[in-house]
Amino acid sequence: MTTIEKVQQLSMAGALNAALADALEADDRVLVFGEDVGPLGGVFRVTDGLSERFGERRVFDTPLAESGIVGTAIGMAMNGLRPVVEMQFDAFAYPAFEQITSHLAKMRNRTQGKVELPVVIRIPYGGGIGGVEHHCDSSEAYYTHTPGLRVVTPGTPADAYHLLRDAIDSPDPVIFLEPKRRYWAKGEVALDRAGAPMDRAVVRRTGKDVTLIAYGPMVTTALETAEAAIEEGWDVEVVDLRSLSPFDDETVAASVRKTGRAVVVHEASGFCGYGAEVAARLTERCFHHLHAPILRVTGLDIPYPAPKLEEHHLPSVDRILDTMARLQWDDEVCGA
Amino acid sequence: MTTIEKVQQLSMAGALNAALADALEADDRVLVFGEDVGPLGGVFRVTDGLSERFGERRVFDTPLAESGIVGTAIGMAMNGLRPVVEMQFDAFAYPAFEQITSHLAKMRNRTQGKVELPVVIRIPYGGGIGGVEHHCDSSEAYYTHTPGLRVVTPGTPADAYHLLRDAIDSPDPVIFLEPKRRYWAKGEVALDRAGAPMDRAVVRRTGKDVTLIAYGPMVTTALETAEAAIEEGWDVEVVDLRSLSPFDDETVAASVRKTGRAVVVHEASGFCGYGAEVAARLTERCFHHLHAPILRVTGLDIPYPAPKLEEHHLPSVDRILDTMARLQWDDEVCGA
Amino acid sequence: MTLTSLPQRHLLPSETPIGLLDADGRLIDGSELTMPGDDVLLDLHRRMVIGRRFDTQATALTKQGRLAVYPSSRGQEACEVGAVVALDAQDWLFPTYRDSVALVTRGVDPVQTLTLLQGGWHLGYDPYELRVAPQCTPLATNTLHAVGVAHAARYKGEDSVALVLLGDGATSEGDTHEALNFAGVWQTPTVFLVQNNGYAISVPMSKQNAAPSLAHKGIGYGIPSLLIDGNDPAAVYSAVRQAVETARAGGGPTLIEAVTYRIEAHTNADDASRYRDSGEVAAWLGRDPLDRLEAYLIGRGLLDDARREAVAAEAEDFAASVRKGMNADVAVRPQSLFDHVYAERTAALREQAAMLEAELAGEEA
Amino acid sequence: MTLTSLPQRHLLPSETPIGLLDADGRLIDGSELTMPGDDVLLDLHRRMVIGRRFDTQATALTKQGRLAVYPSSRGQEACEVGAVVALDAQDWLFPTYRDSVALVTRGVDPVQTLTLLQGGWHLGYDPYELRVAPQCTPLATNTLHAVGVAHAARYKGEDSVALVLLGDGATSEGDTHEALNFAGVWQTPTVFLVQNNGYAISVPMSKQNAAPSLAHKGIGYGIPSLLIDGNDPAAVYSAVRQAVETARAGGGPTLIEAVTYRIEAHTNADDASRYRDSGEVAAWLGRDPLDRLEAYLIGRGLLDDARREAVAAEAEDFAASVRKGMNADVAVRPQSLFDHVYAERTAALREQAAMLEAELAGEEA
Ligand SMILES: Cc1ncc(C[n+]2csc(CCOP(=O)(O)OP(=O)(O)O)c2C)c(N)n1
Ligand SMILES: Cc1ncc(C[n+]2csc(CCOP(=O)(O)OP(=O)(O)O)c2C)c(N)n1
Ligand SMILES: [Mg+2]
Ligand SMILES: [Mg+2]
Repeated sequence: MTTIEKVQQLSMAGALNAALADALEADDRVLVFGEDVGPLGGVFRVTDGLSERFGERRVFDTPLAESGIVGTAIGMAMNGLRPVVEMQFDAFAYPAFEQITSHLAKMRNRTQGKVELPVVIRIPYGGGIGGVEHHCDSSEAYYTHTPGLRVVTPGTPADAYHLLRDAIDSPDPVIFLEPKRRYWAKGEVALDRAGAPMDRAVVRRTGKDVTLIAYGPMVTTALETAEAAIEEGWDVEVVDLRSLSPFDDETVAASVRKTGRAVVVHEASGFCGYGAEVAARLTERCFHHLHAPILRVTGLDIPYPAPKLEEHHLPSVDRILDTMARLQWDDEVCGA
Repeated sequence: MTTIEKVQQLSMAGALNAALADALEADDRVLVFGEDVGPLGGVFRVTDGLSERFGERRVFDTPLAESGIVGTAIGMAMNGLRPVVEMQFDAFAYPAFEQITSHLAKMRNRTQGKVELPVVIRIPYGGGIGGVEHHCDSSEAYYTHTPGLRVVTPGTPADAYHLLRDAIDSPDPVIFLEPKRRYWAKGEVALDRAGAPMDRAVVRRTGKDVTLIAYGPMVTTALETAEAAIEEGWDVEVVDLRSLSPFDDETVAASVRKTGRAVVVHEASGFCGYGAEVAARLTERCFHHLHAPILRVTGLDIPYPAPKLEEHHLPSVDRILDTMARLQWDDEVCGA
Repeated sequence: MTLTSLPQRHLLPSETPIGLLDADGRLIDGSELTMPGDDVLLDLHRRMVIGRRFDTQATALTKQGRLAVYPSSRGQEACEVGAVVALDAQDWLFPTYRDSVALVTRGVDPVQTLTLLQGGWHLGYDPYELRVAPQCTPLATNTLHAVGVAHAARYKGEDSVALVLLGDGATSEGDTHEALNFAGVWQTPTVFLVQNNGYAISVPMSKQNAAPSLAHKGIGYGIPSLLIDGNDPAAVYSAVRQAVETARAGGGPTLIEAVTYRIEAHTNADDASRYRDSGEVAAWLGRDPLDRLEAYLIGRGLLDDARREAVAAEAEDFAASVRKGMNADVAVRPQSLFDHVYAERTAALREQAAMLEAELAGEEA
Repeated sequence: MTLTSLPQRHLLPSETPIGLLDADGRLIDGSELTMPGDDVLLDLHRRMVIGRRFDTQATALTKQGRLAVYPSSRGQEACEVGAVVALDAQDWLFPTYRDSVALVTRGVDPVQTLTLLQGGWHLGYDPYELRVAPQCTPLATNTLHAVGVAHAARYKGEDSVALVLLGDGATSEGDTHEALNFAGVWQTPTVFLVQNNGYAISVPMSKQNAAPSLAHKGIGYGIPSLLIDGNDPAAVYSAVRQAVETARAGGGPTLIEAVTYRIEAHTNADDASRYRDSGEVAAWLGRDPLDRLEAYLIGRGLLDDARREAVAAEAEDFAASVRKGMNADVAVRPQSLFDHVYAERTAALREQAAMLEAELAGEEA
């Protein structure tokens, strides 16, 4: 249990900052680097004050090259360090795709476990902030489809702290996706190491009629939807996945078997998006408990739109409710 | 209908070569370039003889840089040409990921249709040839999740010819995935422009009990499975998707509604693989026709293994049959 | 053996930036660069005044919430204007997000220029109309597009040249390397103009590159390079013009590094005080590109008060038209989301369009 | 102004490759490079003989189907051996797929070296044992790893240096650029050795790069560079040794281009007659690195028939042990597929492992 002093009201950015600071403090193999993460403190201020506090030897700006950042992080990890690197925005991680896919993800496997790469790649992702093109991608499916990577994403400030500490401690490489539209939302954060393990989903709200599966930026939206659904007479259970890869079948399938209905929500485009996997695997595992097909509420199958149009692209409470309404509430139920 | 001279016995590599030659002949805006595609004729000989026949102005070797190849192809297409470029092996397309994802896929959208990019990226993909690491990836899901790209893959020599001609003629950028283990298999090819449109799936074998959905290298495996299934008493319908993006819901859903059971097969790892989308969307559309959940037979959730172990990774006839056996043939059927 | 006798000499830049006008607007003797004609200098002046006014107007629009964000090029007008004026109509311009002033100098409608930053769509103008590629955000990626466009021009027998703008930070990206290499091997008519404005957001050159200069990269690709004073509009014009003419004549690419300075923060959302001294900014304000051109033109008797006022008035009118255009509400059409993903809407997009249509109808109802 | 007086002079390579021994094994007067001691030369000779024998043995194994594929480094032994002998035990070697001879020279077990090409697993040796990174196939990607390892060494206060091998073709990749840049800015103890063997599969240098030499890239990163005769084992040893010592002493990275030639096709699967003349190969056979070292050593009286025979016999024994090791059947363990994806098997992997287990049990039954 946490001592009272260790519990603080923090924004998600603040919680991430605290996690980095505590990790840097705890282990001098931890280095933090990337574009503008030094004196500026990152464009989202997640690394604010760290280079001043820990010195530019441990927290530093790199030349502007994402493949270079990830590639050198791989080398440093090979040689015993624990790099935590930042990609400035989601789409700017793409130049590092080869290093991530062919090396970071595979090194342990190639070397039969001889070389492990405890690298964390922090990527602010998603939209909803009025960002211009290339600043709002949700790229999780590219990483979750790549065996060897862990992919996690916090939905709350508390999880931001815990998951980032866990990610830094992980012997596996972790793609750490930060929902940038939630950077400024505050919550209570216990600055300790208690809490759910990194690879477990958490039920954020219990309910009996339908399971709403969300992660990252959509956790808040899902909880809002659950409140709004009361009026429709639906008791919604909200599951926050936290770990996108590996997937916590146990927790999520248990919820879906209980409710018999599920909707999965994410910002990324639907086609071959992460929700497809969630729907497919839960259907495999819970088929005879389902009253209706598992439905998805996702971004449209379009490139992320310009600021003035993004509201039409992103899953909203209304769109999720509309989708829930299609879960065949009145049908003759069978197979349950 | 085709004239008799136009029908030839060709390997898939030969059919692709014929398609390139005919496209180069038909339109001098078509250029073919990449690593070793000139005098060598490509490491798989798909461009054999083309630089000699059409000159090194039209068919040429580039410096060794995949982002450079795709990036300059984008520029050439902006300026009115129709580049057909080769990535030497699947994993070696990753350095071009940013150009593909942030530019090739999005240019039409960004420019409200003013700039279109009729670029074809040919990528030999998949395993089964005893290739060492990085030579056997199945990377289709990275591309199919990216709106703005068309992704097609032939399962037969005839389709190789037709789909490549169509891809080159397409006003949209096309990721053209070539199943390298099928390069040498021969078939009858009509060197004309008749046949199914590029974005339609084709039923390769009709059956009434279960729909087996495959593409690229797995089409042959699926047809073999269908033959083997006769012994089990299952009449298997085989659908060859051909176009992975967009997906032909109409053809595939019709088959699944008819059979009430479906298995989707691919070489890529299952987690967040293409099959997840197929299963999820067909379940959404055909839920009440399904006797069992749609199952997937895919590569394991591991990095592509070394040659001596690949047989355990790849979907085999036996593994597909085992999976079909789990389609609840004896259960009380409901919801159909 | 002297440096100039070496076969590689022409590929190396000078040790220090060369120019035509010093910081006080005095003619530099014996420059390797050719002084542009008076008409060109007056044209540069007029466009720089308009460009700067446009830039301050855009910054003001961010304060009023009319623009989501604006990356100012204040202090870089010699590059923004000099380079563009050196192009001919058939040439191509490949700008970055920072180069809005280059766009309006090229003649792109200012309101269309700002569409991206206003948030109505990713691009407001037709790239083919004036041969201006979309302003590029993913750094360095457009260097390759410029090489491709230039290569296609030669393939088609056209004599157009592609000029690509990039920043000091962007030179670190792999794509810059690949583009220079393709251009060198293929001898494409491409001009690379690096605006070295001292910073990549907060990161100074010392953390970005250890070469004697960025222009020293040229020799690694067999590309002749020039290191010039990027706050000297005459020098920028002259260097780019020379490179464009060389390229047009079949002489291949040139790499130009123009040393300049970003007076404002990276964008209006950035706080430059976190990483640099105001003293540094002040020093660079003393090397203002517009002041120096004015000093020279006045000294030469080419610019008098009347002309200055006329130009200022024109710039004010321009700013007013920008304000007017930007104050008009942007009509966004939700259905347009589905129109340009592919040449034709796919079945799935038609479904999604119908869903959105129904939602919007429901909201209205 | 003379070239040598320029501050940038030390960053530029010579105009033509420098060496210590000419093609006939005669000492070159006044070379900038330092001649290694006799013991080193004899060691180089012995290892080159063994290396070459290993290489022919590996090629022979492809014909017997014992290796899936083998990229020969025949003709490049001066680089493969000279560079590795120049390293100390605490240094790191980052090889490519072509550098199997470098591995065995470093002391990696030859059978473990060939595991990758035999198809049993992606890697057969422990990279930490002799500080040899996995042989890298995705071109140029390991240049960055070498910079990272070197940077970490300095961070930890170790004096080890990382040597990375790459080919002429690999220099075109963006990663090479990023690695050189990071190394230059961070001043990491990294030595980049480009084996310019004339081809990237079928693509000759003329289609790859337009620079006076690949070593001319160094100056663009502030990295001193050397252009050397890559068929001169003394020169390769000396240049790499000097670069390693500089790096160890805190003097930062060096870029070395060694001009050599790939005598065999790209791999046994390639047909080089499609893209080059046999005359070209013949000419390079006349510049054989081993012949030239032997000629020199014999001339100096350091190598006599007895020693030659002893070395040849040692090489034969080595080849015999390779044959023996490779003829043993590789035991592959299907369950190992699931062991090294993550530190621990995930639930999904446990399910898949059980499925495979059941399948294999079914087959046996
Ligand atoms: C590939 C990529 N990585 C990161 C960014 C985020 N970013 C935008 S501007 C910028 C700095 C660019 O500096 P420079 O090239 O010097 O151009 P300047 O802004 O100074 O004009 C960064 C890091 C980006 N746009 N693209
Ligand atoms: C990123 C990447 N692209 C393409 C390839 C395929 N490929 C393997 S070796 C090779 C040629 C490499 O030439 P070079 O760098 O000169 O090395 P060499 O083989 O001559 O030793 C190519 C294109 C690859 N391995 N990695
Ligand atoms: Mg800059
Ligand atoms: Mg080579």
